[in-house]
Amino acid sequence: MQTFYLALALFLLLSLVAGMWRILRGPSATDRMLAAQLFSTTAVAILLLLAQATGKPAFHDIALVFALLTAITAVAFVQRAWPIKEDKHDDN
Amino acid sequence: MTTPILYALTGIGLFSLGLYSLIVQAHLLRKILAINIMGSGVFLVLIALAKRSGEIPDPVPHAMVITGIVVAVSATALALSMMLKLNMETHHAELPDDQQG
Amino acid sequence: MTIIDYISVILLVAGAFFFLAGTLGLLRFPDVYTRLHALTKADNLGLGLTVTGLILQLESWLVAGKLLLIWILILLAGASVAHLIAKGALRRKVRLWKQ
Amino acid sequence: METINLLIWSLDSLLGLSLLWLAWRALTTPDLFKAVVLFIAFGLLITLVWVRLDAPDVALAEAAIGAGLTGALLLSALARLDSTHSDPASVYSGKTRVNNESAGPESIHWWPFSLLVLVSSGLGFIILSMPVAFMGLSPEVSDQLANSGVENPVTAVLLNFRAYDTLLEMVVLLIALLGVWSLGGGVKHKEPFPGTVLDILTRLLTPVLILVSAYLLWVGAHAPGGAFQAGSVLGAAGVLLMLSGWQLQMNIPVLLIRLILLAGPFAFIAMAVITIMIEGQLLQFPVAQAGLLILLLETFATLSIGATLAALFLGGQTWKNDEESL
Repeated sequence: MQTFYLALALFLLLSLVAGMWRILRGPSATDRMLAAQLFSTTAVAILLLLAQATGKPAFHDIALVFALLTAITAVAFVQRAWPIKEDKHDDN
Repeated sequence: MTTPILYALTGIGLFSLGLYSLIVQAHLLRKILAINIMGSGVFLVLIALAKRSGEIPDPVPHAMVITGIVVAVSATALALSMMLKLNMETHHAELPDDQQG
Repeated sequence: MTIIDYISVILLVAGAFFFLAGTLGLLRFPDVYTRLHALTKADNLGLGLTVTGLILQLESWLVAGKLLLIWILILLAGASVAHLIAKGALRRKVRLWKQ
Repeated sequence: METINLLIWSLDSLLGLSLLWLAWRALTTPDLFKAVVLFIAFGLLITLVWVRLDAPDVALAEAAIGAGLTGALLLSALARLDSTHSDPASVYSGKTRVNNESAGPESIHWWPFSLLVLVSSGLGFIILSMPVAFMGLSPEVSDQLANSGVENPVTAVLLNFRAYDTLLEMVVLLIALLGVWSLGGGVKHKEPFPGTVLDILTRLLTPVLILVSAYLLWVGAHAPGGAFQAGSVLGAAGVLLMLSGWQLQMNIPVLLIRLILLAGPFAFIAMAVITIMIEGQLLQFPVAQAGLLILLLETFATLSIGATLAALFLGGQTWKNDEESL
């Protein structure tokens, strides 16, 4: 079972790394922010799998803090840093 | 290569990347990011080396890094305020020496 | 492996599949709205399946409650952020993708 | 066993390489917004690294700060930087008025580059020549753990064995805040109307954030957690409230806020004086009461750290009341 959890964690990490491409590619600020959002959900899943694989319940608390705070960066983006004219360099 | 060594080397890589950017980049926000990345590299080396004691890692570097993380974020806040102040006064977010580079 | 183990393996694999689907959507979909849809739906479902799969393996109800709380928090954050971003994008007149 | 080792090894190398790659891209991309988002992603990934290195206390602190505060701070600063530029979209499209933004690999500055290659290979050599197994101070810590009043070794180091470090750190936080305040400005800011969804989200999340903060404070005695993590979560709650347009009631006296900011350092100093008088040494807790005293100190420290971090965010915040958007 431990091997299975680790394999899944590795798989999720790979999918997360693939998601980085969208941060680089954009094209708009929103897309980059969305990709960062993907990071935290996937990171929570990876943390839970690692907690199960290593049998360390403390990792659950880290996932809990992640889950709580994941919205804050996105809210900061929406409320503060979202450029008003961004559709002009959206490529579609 | 063991896990601690792997991450310690990564930490050194991060430190060097950060230091290089700190020297060559002009924009202050970028310099702030560079210092943060240098700091993360140092933390990574400390925690990785603490892991060498086996199942239960050495708690002293852990305590140092926790305080370090909190200090780093407050220093970043201070640096950002200083950058914004400079930007407000001079309409540049670079230090005067770097503007004509 | 007991029957419970098999069920949780199936749930976890399904969860990973939805995470993959979310990432593929993020990479391949044509505009902000469709990407938003892929991310916030597929990933939250993926996390839900992962959490269910892991809960089956736990002995303690308390920890199971914590895992459920994590999922609920992610659902709350995901749904709200999706709404905020979609609304902001519409206000900024980010164009919808048309075939 | 072979498969597990292979999996762990791939996990570790993938994490390490992604960290280096994210850092490299964040530091070289010409688009500042992209750089900031890459840096936020870097913070999330390094939390996974702390988990891999069995440092759950560090991971908690990084998660609380990296996911909540750093991103909000950087994004706010970026927005304010951008609002003073002539071209509003400049920061986002990479067209910053920066003359020597050397982004491409074709413009490597050879002098610093070669110097750094030298330095980092030297450091790498030192790492490789260090002993592979080394106990450090962990035997000493586990010897004295029973006398510390707590069961979590990291909390024991932070609040008992090296409590004077933590005392000084509280002062450092305060000095950073004084620095931000001394720069002036940044008080008048009107957030765009949060809207029902954000309002409800804030109302739901804030109590949970405060609860989790208290939980982390309590659990720090015997499991990963403690004042710094709890304070960071509390600070994040403050940031969320400010982002959704919540404002301090004006009838709360400013003195009260200042007292909360000072509570941590003052509690530490008071404790230091008392312990000198009773035990004869700075912050040397009597063994029987150590647990209680540590919890007391940590409570004050949590309040102060939370308030300071939130105030740091407020101090460095945007003001664009002249062009209330949309």
